Amino acid sequence: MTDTVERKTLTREHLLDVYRTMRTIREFEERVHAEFATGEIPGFVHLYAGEEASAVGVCSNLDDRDTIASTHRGHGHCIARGVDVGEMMAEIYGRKTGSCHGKGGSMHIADLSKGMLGANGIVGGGPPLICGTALAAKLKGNGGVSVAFFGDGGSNQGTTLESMNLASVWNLPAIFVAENNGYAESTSSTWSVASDNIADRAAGFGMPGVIVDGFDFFAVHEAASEAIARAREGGGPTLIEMKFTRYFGHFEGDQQTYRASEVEHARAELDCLKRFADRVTETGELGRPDLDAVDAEVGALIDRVVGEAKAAPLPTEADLLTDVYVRY
Amino acid sequence: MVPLTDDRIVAVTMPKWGLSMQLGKITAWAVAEGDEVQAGDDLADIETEKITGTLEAADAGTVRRIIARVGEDVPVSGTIALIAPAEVGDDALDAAVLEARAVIDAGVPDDAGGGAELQTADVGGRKISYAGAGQDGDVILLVHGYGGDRNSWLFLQEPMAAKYRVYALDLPGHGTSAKDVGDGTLGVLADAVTGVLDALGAGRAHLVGHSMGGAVALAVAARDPGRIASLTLIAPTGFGAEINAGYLRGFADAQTRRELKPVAGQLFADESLVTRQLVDDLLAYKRLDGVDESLHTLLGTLLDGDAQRGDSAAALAALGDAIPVTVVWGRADRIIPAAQAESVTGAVRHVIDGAGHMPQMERPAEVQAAIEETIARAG
Amino acid sequence: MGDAIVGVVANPLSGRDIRRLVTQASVFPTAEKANMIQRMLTAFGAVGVHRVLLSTDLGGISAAVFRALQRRRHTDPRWPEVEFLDGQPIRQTAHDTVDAVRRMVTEGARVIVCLGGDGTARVAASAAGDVPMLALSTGTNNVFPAVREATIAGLAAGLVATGAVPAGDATSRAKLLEVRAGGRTETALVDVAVSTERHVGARAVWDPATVTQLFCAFAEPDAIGLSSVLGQLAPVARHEPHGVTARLSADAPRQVLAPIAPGLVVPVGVGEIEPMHPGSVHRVDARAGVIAVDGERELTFGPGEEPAVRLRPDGPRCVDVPAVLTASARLGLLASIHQTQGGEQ
Amino acid sequence: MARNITYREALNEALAQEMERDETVIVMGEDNAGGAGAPGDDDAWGGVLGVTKGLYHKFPGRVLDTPISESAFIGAAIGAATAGMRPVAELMFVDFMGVCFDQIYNQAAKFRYMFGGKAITPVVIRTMYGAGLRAAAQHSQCLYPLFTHIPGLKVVLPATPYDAKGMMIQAIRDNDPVMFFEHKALYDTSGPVPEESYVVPFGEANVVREGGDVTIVTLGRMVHTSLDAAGQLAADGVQCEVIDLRTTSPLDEDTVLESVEGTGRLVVVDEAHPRCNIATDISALVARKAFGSLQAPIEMVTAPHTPVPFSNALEDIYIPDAQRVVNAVKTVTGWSR
Repeated sequence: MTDTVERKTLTREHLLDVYRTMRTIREFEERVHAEFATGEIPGFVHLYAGEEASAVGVCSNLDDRDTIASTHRGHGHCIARGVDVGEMMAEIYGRKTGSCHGKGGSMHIADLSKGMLGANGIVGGGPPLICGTALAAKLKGNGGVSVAFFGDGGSNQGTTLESMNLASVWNLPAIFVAENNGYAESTSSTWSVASDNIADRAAGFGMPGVIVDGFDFFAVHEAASEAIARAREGGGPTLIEMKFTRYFGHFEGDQQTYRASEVEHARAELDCLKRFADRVTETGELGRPDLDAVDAEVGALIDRVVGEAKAAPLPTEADLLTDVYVRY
Repeated sequence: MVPLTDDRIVAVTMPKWGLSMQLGKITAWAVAEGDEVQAGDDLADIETEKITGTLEAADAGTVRRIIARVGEDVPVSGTIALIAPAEVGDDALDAAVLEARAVIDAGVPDDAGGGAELQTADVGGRKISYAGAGQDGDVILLVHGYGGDRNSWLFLQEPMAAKYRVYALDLPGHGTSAKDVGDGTLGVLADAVTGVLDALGAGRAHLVGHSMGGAVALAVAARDPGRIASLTLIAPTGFGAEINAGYLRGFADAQTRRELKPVAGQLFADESLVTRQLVDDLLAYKRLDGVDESLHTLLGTLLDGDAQRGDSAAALAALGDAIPVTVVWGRADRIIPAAQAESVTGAVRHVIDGAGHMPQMERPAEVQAAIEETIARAG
Repeated sequence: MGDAIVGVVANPLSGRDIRRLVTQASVFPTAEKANMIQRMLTAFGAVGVHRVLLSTDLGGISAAVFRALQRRRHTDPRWPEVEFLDGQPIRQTAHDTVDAVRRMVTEGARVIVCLGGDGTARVAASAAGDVPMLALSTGTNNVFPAVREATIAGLAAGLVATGAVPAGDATSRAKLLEVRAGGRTETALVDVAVSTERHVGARAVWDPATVTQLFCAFAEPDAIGLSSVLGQLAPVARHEPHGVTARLSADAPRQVLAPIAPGLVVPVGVGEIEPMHPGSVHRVDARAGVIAVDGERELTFGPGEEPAVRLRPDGPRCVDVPAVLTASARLGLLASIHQTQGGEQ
Repeated sequence: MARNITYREALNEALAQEMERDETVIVMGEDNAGGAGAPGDDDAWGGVLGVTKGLYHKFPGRVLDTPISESAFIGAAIGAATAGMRPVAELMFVDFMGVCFDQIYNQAAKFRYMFGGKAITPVVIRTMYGAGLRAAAQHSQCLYPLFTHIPGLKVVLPATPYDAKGMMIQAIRDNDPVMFFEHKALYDTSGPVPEESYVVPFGEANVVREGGDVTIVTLGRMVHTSLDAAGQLAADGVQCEVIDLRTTSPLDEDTVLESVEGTGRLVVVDEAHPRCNIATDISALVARKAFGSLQAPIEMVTAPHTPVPFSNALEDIYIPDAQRVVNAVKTVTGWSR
C-alpha cells in the first residue's frame, strides 16, 4: 500500500513556493481587511487569514487534471490554485478587469482554466459539483481528483452529506475537506453541546475520516497527499477534517463578540506561517533570507494589485446584459 | 403667536387639527387681499397628513395680507394671513409679514400655546387615554360617539383652548384606551368619563357628548348632577326609537376599505369629506385587537332590534332644570333624524344646516358657539 | 462525603489520525466512547463508588454523558454522583488530558481510567503520578491500553477505588522510556523510534523505511505497532525489569515481517539487538530527524543535540483487571446473602 | 398616537407580542438566538440582521438556533406546524430556497389539499430578498414570483413598518403557510406603528397615493421608488395613483381594476426578473378584465433578464429607479393610436 506510492517529497523549490503562496494569501486577506474598513469595497467579504495551511497543504498536491470547489470564504483556495491575484483584487473592487469582470464579486471568484470551480455563496453548493468533476475525471481515466472545501456549517448541509454518499457509491476520486474553524457563523461550541464530529460521519459513508491540525502545513500536506494518491489510484473518496481557528469574523464587520481571546492565542502561538518558517529554518531546508525576500516580493505584489484595482475601470451599462447566455 | 405691534391686527394661524399634526398645507385660498369677511366665512382649504378641511374666519374684518402660498408647508400656529381694519397702516402689517415669513421658512413648528399632550388614567383597571389643551377657565370634557375617538373633536379643541381647559377622552373600546368594554353598558362608559374628571381634579365640569357620547354624558350627569355645570348633546342617542341600524351594523361588520367607505359616507352631509386617509384610519382602528368584539358588544347597548335602546329622555327629565342643556343636530343627519331634537325637553335647540351626523367636524364654528352659549348660561 | 472517587478522562481526538487513511484503522466514533463511559458508571454504581470526575471536551463525549445523566437521574439513581471538570479553557490538544488528570489527582481520585490509545495513555500517565491508572483502548495502536469491555474495567476500577480490593495486589508498576533531545524530555510507555522524517507532520509513524533506531520498554510477540519488530526477534514481557533496543535499516541481512500498524504487515531490516537495563543511557545515532514516542512523532532534533534514551522502572501503577476480579471472587465481594422472609435463599 | 419605529423593530415587536399571546409560537433559524449555548443577549445576534434580537431571553426554549441545514429545519418547522405549533422559521436569504424548496412547495403548500382538507399548516417562513447591498447574484434575488405560482402558499411583502407589524401578526395567526418577504433595504426605514397588537388582512392592496391620470401598481421596496416618481410627475401636473399590492397571493384584483378603469393607463413596477414575474401577471389580469378602459399599452418597469451583478456600477443600473418609472409614465401618457 505505502511503499508502492512515491510520496511527493518536498524539494527546496516546493517549500519556497508553498511559503510564497501562503504569504500571498495572508497579505491579500490582511490588505482586504484594511481596505474594507475604508468603505471602498462594496458588499461584504469573508476572509481566510489563519487557514492558509489548509488551502496550500491540499492544493500543493494538485495539478492541472484536478478541480476544487470553495466556499463563500474562498480567496485562499483561489490563490492556492493559482488564480491571478491582480484579477481577484479587481473583482473585489467590482472592476471590469476583475476575474469575473466585476459581475461575481468576492464570493464568486472562479477560474475554470485553473481547475477552480469558484467560491460559492450557497453553503454546501460545492460538494455536488465536485462529484461531477470527479466523475468526469474517472470516466476520462486521467487520474484527476476533485476537492470540495466546506466549513463546519456546510457539514450540516444536505447537499454535502448526499455528495459524500454519492462519492462512496460511485467510488469517485473526491476529497471532502471540512475546514472546522469552530464557529458556523456565531454558533459557538461549549462542552455541554454535542458538536458534530465531522470525521465520525465518514465511517457512515464508508470512507476514511481523518482529523488534521489545520495550523500545521506538514500535517495537512502529508494527509492530503496520501488521500489524493489513494483517490488517483481508484481508492475512492476521503474526508479530511481540519481543526483550527480563523482570525477574522464570519463576515467583515462581524465584531466577533463571541470569541474575543481565542484569536489572539491562535495568532501568537499557532500561526501556520510562523510555524512553517520556524520549522523549515530549524531543519535548514530554507534560510530566513529566503523567506524575507518572499515577504518583500509579496508585499510589493499586493500593493501593486490594490493600486491597479482602484484605478481599473468599472463595468458599463453595455456589460449589464452580456454573459447571460452563450447564444439567445 | 406672532408678536403684533398693533393689537388691531388679527393673525390668522395654521390650525392644529390632531395631536400629531406638525405641518399643514394650503390647497386653496377662498379669499384675496382686500376681501371683507365675517366670523365663520371660509378662508382657506387646508390639507394635513391626516385630514383635509376648511379654515373658517374667527373674526370679522378685512383680509389685508395673504402670507402663506398654496402648496407650501406651514408649521402649526404659524401666521398665514392678516386681518385688520382698513385704517391700520401698511408698515405695521409688513413688519408682521416679515416675521411670519421667517417662521414659515424655518419650517420649525412654533408651538406656542399648550400643545395637547396625551395622558392616561387607570379607571377600574382600564387604561383610559385623554388629552387636554388650555391652561385656565372651566373644564370642558368632550365625549365622542360609537366608533369615534378624541380626534373627532380636532376642529374644536384647539380654538376653544384659548378660553377654556378643554379635554377629550377615548372611551373604553376606542382610540388608545383599553379595548375591553365589559358588558358594554352606558355605566361602564360613564365610569371612564367620571374617572377622567377625577384624574383632572375637576370638581365641576361642562360635558359635551356626541351621539352615544351624549347618552354617556347624560348618564354621568344623572349620577352626579352637582358636579356637571352644563350639558351640550350633539345628535344624542336615546331620544327616540328610530336609528339607522344598517349604518351601525355596517360599521361594526366592515372588514375591507370597499365595505367601510360607503358606510362612513352616511356620517356626513357631504360624502366627499370621507377621504381615503379617514377610511384607512377607521380600518386601522377596527383592526386593533379587541375592537371588533367591543363594537359588537356596544351594538347591544345602542340597539333593540332595529330600534334604539335606552331612554335618555327619562334621564334628562330626572335632572329637572338643575343643569342647563343644549341640543345640537345636523339637519341632514342620516343616522339619527334631527326631529328627535324635539324630545330633548327643556333644552335650547340648535339645528345646523348643511351638517350630517358629525356637525362638530362639518360645522365646527357653529357647534363651538352653541357650546360656549351653554357654558355662559351655566354662569 | 464518600472518598471512593474515580477519575475518567476521554480523548475525543483519539482514533482519527492518518492511519485511517494509510492503513485500515477504523474510526472510533464519539458516541461509542460516551457509551463506554455510561457502562462504566453503571459498574461504579454497582460497587459503591461515591463520586466520578469526568473530563470535558468539545468533541461531544461529555455532552452525551451529560444528557444521559439528565435522562437517568429521575429514573434510576444507582449511578454515582458525576462531576464534570469545568472552568479551564479547552484547547483541543494533549494539554486538556494533562489538565484533567492533574485536577483528578488533586481532588483525590483513587483510580484514573483513561479512554484512548497509546498516545492518550502516555499523556495521562505523565500526570497521574502514583494514582493507579486503568488505560482502556479506543485508539489505533493499542499496545499499552487493554482491549476490554468497559463494564468489567468499571468494576475493577470501582473495587480498587472503594478499597474493597487492596491496591497492593491489584496494581503493578509499569516501565517507562525517557528520551532527552534539544532540551526537551518526553516519556513513552511502549517504544521510542528514531525517524529520518524531517517533520512531525501527521504524527503517526507508518513508514518503516524511515525508522533507523528502536527502543522498547517491552516487546510482546502478539503486539501491534513498531514494538512488534522486536516482539518477534527478542521478546520482553511487561513484568521483566529490562527493555530492548536495535538499529533498523532496510538493507540489514536480517529481515522480519512485522504488523507495524493495523492492516500493515511489512518486512523490516534489523541490525544488532541489545538489552536496555534500567538507568543505562543509550545514544541516538542519527545526526538529525524526528523522534516518535509510542508511535507518534513528537521531538525534532538537529546536529549537535545528541538525543539519548533511558529505561526507568518507575512508570505508572496500572490496575490489573483480571487480578482485581479474581480477588473479588476469592473474597466474595460481589456475592451477598439476602435475608428473605421465611428462611433460605 | 402611533410612535415612529423602524421596520426591523416593528417585526421584532410583532414576534414578541405574538409569543407573549400564544405559547405555541416559536422562532427558529440560523443564529436566531445567536449561538447554541452562547449566553444570548450580549452575544446573540438575533438573526443575521437582528430581527429576533432579545427574544432568546424573553422566551427561553422557544427561540431555537439551527445548523445550516435548510431542508431539515424548514421541514421541521412545517412538521411542527401540523402538530399544533405556530413556528416562524427564518430562511436567511430567499436565494437559499434552492436548498429547502421541496419542503415548502411539495409539502407545506399541498398538505391541506392532498389530505382532503383535514390538515392545517400554520407556518410562517420569513426571508430577506432584494438587491442593492452589493451582495452579488446569490444573495440579492427577489424570487417571490416562484412562490406566488404555488397554490397553497400565501406570499406577503410589507413595504412599511406599519404593514410589517400588522402582516407579521396576521401571518402568525393565519392557518395557511405564509412566505413573508422582507426587503433588505427596508429594515432601517421608519414610520408610525401603534404599540397595540393589530392585523393587516391579506388580499387587500393599499392605495398609498391617489391620482386620476395614471395607475402605478407596485410592491415591496418599489413602492417607495414609485412614490418618488409620482412626486416628480405631480410637479408637471401628472397625478399618479400608486397601489401597493402588499400580497401577491391572495391578490387584490378589484383595487387594481377599479383604479385602471378610472385612469385608463397602467405602469407596473416590479424588482423581480422580467419573465413570469408579478408585472406580467398584473398586465395579463388588466388586459383580460379591464381591456375596454385601457387608453395605452401597459408599461412594465422591472430588473433586466440577467443575474444580479456584483459591481456597484452595474447593480445601480440593474435596480429599477424613479427615473425609469417616470419615463414609463410619460410613455403611457404620451401614447396615441
